[in-house]
Amino acid sequence: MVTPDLSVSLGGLKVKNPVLSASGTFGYGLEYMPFYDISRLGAVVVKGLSLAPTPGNPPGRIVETAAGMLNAIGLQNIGVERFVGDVVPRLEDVGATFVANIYGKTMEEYEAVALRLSEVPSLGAIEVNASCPNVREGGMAFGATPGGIAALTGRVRRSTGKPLWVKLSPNVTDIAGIARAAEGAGADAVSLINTIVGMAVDHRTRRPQLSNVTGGLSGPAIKPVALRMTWEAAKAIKIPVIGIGGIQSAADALEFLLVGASAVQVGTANFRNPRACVDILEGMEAFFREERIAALADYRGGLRMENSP
Amino acid sequence: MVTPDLSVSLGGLKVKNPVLSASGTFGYGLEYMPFYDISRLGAVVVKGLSLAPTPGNPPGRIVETAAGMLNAIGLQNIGVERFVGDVVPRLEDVGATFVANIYGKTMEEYEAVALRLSEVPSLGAIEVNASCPNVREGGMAFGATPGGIAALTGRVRRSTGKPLWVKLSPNVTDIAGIARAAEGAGADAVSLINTIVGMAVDHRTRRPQLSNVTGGLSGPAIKPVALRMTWEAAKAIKIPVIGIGGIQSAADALEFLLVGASAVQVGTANFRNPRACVDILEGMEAFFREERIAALADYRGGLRMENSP
Amino acid sequence: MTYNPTRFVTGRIVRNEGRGEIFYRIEATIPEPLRFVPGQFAMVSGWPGNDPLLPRPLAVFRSGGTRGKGKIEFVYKVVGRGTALLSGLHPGETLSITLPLGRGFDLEQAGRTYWLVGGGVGFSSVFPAAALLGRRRNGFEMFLGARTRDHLPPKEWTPGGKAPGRTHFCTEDGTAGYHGRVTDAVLERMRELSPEAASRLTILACGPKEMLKEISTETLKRGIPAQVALENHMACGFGVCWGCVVTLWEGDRTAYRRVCRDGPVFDAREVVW
Amino acid sequence: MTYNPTRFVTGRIVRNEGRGEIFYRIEATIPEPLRFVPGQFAMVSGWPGNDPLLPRPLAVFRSGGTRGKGKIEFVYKVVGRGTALLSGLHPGETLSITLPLGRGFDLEQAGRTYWLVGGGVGFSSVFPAAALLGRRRNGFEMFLGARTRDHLPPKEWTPGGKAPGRTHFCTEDGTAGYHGRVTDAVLERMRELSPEAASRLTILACGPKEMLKEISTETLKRGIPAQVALENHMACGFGVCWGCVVTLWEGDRTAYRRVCRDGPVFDAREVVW
Ligand SMILES: Cc1cc2nc3c(=O)[nH]c(=O)nc-3n(C[C@H](O)[C@H](O)[C@H](O)COP(=O)(O)OP(=O)(O)OC[C@H]3O[C@@H](n4cnc5c(N)ncnc54)[C@H](O)[C@@H]3O)c2cc1C
Ligand SMILES: Cc1cc2nc3c(=O)[nH]c(=O)nc-3n(C[C@H](O)[C@H](O)[C@H](O)COP(=O)(O)OP(=O)(O)OC[C@H]3O[C@@H](n4cnc5c(N)ncnc54)[C@H](O)[C@@H]3O)c2cc1C
Ligand SMILES: Cc1cc2nc3c(=O)[nH]c(=O)nc-3n(C[C@H](O)[C@H](O)[C@H](O)COP(=O)(O)O)c2cc1C
Ligand SMILES: Cc1cc2nc3c(=O)[nH]c(=O)nc-3n(C[C@H](O)[C@H](O)[C@H](O)COP(=O)(O)O)c2cc1C
Ligand code: FES
Ligand code: FES
Repeated sequence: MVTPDLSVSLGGLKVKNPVLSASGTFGYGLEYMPFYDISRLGAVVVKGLSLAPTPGNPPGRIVETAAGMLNAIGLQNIGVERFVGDVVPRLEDVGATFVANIYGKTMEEYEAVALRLSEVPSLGAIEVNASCPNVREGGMAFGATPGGIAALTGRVRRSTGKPLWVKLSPNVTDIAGIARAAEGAGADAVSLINTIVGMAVDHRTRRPQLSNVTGGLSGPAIKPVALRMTWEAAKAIKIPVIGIGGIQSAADALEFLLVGASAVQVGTANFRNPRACVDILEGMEAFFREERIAALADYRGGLRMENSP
Repeated sequence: MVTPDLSVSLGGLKVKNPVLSASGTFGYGLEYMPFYDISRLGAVVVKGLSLAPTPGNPPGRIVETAAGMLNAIGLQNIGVERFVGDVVPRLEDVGATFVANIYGKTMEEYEAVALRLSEVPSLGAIEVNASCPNVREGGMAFGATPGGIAALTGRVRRSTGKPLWVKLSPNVTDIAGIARAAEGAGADAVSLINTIVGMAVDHRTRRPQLSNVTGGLSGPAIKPVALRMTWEAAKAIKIPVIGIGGIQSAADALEFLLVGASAVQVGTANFRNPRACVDILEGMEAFFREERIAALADYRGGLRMENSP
Repeated sequence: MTYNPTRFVTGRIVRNEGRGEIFYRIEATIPEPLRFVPGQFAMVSGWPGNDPLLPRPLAVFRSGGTRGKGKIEFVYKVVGRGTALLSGLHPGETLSITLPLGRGFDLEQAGRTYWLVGGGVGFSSVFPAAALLGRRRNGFEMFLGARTRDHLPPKEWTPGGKAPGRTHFCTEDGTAGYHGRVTDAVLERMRELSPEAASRLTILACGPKEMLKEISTETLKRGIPAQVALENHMACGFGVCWGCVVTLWEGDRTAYRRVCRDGPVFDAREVVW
Repeated sequence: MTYNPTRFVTGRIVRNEGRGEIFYRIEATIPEPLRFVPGQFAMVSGWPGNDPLLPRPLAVFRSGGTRGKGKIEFVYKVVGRGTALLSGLHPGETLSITLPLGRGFDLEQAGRTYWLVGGGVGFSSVFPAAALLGRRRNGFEMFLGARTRDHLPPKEWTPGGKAPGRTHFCTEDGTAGYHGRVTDAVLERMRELSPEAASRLTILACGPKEMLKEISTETLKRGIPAQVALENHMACGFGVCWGCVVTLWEGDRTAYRRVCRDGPVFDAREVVW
């Protein structure tokens, strides 16, 4: 049988398949080369970049929870200059399609990072983290209201010609409204969800388990919420939606595509299984073959609502 | 050693210990009598009651998810009249402290149910479900904004002299603001969280797994989110906060007390372990004894924030 | 119908073995002997961690023991994660069990002949009924259906007793017994009955939904009473979550009723298919 | 330092046994033999389900095997849910293992005498170093500390080799060997050394944080180089999540560095305690 066509356009970035890595769980991509050739992925989304290198939060950064984990890394990263100077050439060498996830303390900083990255011809897209719950300045303020999202998106939009993805926070009452605001302000795609704000304490020591007190919940625990929000966003907007949250298997990824996502990002799953992304990709290909689905487009958004379930 | 004093006042209802059952997971309470004497609990919160009996949603009501479950029961219940006539006398017989969880399609219906229940002298409190995600009229519209919560709370407040608890939805951007609105409008306590809206689909049949398409996520998966929201609400208001969400063990319950809850409700845990509530109560007593804590008040809200973790 | 009140107990696994091609039998000791009605079930868990979260419903297959020490058996088929985990448990490990649950088969009607129909792993609720009827020397016949010979319950599990009813094995591929679906075997056998014999007949069935539906339709046509054991996804198993409802006729209206408490055995006439 | 590149492999459990009072040793076959540096570790999981979600870091205790067939061993102590689940796995079941990971001990310095200090289960990274030094006939002494005799590693695990260094057992309660904390034993023994001998000394340590801190302070005072193996909660183990950082000195400033990739073994002078 012919190989199914898994390619899809993600707001101006055409990728060969819809399996992407999620920012912050994939380092700068190269760390995964011992496990497989990362150029096989639709795209590699790298760790969130800021203008200057950022030290991140003090230790006490991760806690395991039921079928999930909380993190409060605080966006430790090498800064956009070193990324462009040291990392980009190596990503080019391995032939990976890559996307930069960015954040700033202020709108100006977002803008500056986007400007600098726009000079990198090989960069596939810019993903604006409008939603990091772990740093006061991680865009959470911008991400929580349609007005904030529109302002931030518009600002970055004007500073770059790269495909612009806006990554949305799940910590909101109305995800559809937020997605519409991003679309209206010029986003080429939205990605969701980022982590859900959570907390863990030790009942004996009576202390928070994270230095930052709260952190972001990720992993299988949040999948049902992520799937619902992906569905709501996909119904609300016309630009592509990239689904994220608790995806561990090809079946999980297919669920997101079914409710309307154009692609998915795989995050926490990479920690337990460093080959998670390719395993998912291969599983997806096998499923399409088995079900004789010729192209992603024939499956995507195909949720059947008549007399469910 | 003396028995620790676990009693606490929950907005006018004094309970002998802070372990309560969560609405919708405990039937009308009596179903648990084969397992233990439910009068041992701080209080039994019964299944959500509406004015008339309600059939609920069609089958396809529950799905298991990672460390959690989705439900879309649709508030099937016997209606307030049969509750007062058939159930209340039996709850009185067993000597249980009990609380009625109520909901309505309209503000008027909430009011009517509250009025009817106010005539029941043995009823300990009324808990207003301002947050059921599974019926359009389950208060979700009221629960999503401070204005909505204030209006609903004020309305029910004027119709009853019973202690009034308002149960909050986690599907909001700013839980502290919602909690303040409930407090401002006359709630005697708030309880949180209700379930988080989620979704599950079958990637093969391409159908939703719930007849209602979306459902409410509960269980250990949501505990970190519930704990964070409980903490935020407790910091924001002066009336008691009742913590709910993913509590399975005494340690879990103590965490909620530590971040400021005055009591907890145990929900989904009752399904796997019908004795969950008493197991938690006994574990809590043992912990207080071990740590030589004389009274709940000496532990509650005692989170240590200095150089965490 | 007298049976022990529902309890939540810890079982210690004595045996957990695969038998034949696809079935497992697990045996555990429990604090006290249990009396149950065939068709009643238990909610069983025991794997560590919260994933999967919920216990699994399994029909009580056998119980025994003497004062102060009970024994309980279940048979199951591995179909997903919960049953796979169950099959990985070892002797000495523990199970959490709530039992007995639900309304079992009504076997107390005087002067009836029972036909017991089990499809797939449905034999797990039908064998206990057969065992009871055998002990009582109450006439019965049993029909067991499966896709192939390998999907039939191992012969040694078939209950004996003083009056073991006649057992008809049926396979869809003809590798054992009657060649065809178990419902066809039942219908063929029914045609052999005198009207008088047919009027004494009660059918009990457990198996795939399609099978139960067909049994219900066919018995309804012929005015033969039938009791069917339904399945549904369950969270609690004892009637508090309202998650396991099916649609039933109540007079000329329909209502959602709980499989775990109002069933799992229902009068076939009540069920809205 | 040559070692095999990091791989994600499936291991099949050959043995998983409790030894002594509190330790377990698990042995698994892996697709190929592994070369590792003592102090390197693996991320190990294998229990079913998503709870616990994350793999657990365990020091590589031993590796072996011939072409086309590797063997790997870990020793561990049950302290929580993950290690409890590990201890419940049976031969024939599988493990998911990413290995080898991190920077191990630097044992390549010419003309040094090594003292290896292991506190509690810390012997798991110290024994492989002892085994390597023993094979090389490189002089070493080993100090093993525990609360009581029952908390010391079983004698039969102590590596032999051609030149097994002298081993000092220490217990806090005096039930075996030196009566006192392992750090006190190390300090006492140090006092016996000539300045010349002390100048050739390098200390490698793995154990509880308090122990490592004390070793660091005392060696720093005396100008003796020390390498300490740190622990921290980990999500990935291979440097991508930035969850496992500790604070290190870099010149006169501090920075957050990853235990899993920049360590777990650090120069004692770098660590901000
Ligand atoms: C009253 C009753 C008695 C039963 N008796 C037996 C028995 O004796 N032997 C036996 O092998 N099986 C029996 N079943 C079916 C058994 O409960 C399911 O096969 C089992 O729950 C599947 O779990 P899983 O995790 O392996 O499958 P998965 O498909 O992974 O389970 C996913 C979810 O679906 C639910 N589920 C899937 N199939 C069923 C089903 N048929 N019924 C209920 N829930 C289901 C699970 O509980 C779980 O929540 C019975 C079911 C009921 C309702
Ligand atoms: C590089 C390295 C090598 C190690 N080698 C060994 C070894 O050879 N033998 C051995 O017995 N132990 C070793 N440990 C410690 C071992 O990883 C922990 O005991 C184990 O993770 C505890 O898991 P748990 O689920 O049983 O405990 P829980 O306390 O239930 O775990 C809860 C969480 O805390 C984490 N955690 C708890 N304690 C530690 C710890 N000390 N280090 C890292 N994470 C922790 C767990 O990974 C988990 O995320 C090593 C740790 C590191 C970092
Ligand atoms: C350790 C960690 C670090 C993360 N860092 C970032 C980040 O820098 N930028 C960002 O947009 N999202 C970040 N995320 C969020 C993930 O990209 C993803 O949205 C989220 O984890 C949900 O997906 P998952 O459940 O598959 O992990 C991080 C997540 C984790 C677990
Ligand atoms: C099956 C089910 C039914 C529920 N029904 C109600 C209800 O009628 N009214 C209500 O306020 N909350 C209801 N809830 C929400 C619970 O009371 C509780 O807020 C939620 O499940 C989180 O707690 P848990 O994780 O301990 O279950 C229901 C939850 C479940 C699982
Ligand atoms: S399973 Fe909970 S009511 Fe039936
Ligand atoms: S554990 Fe992920 S970076 Fe160290």
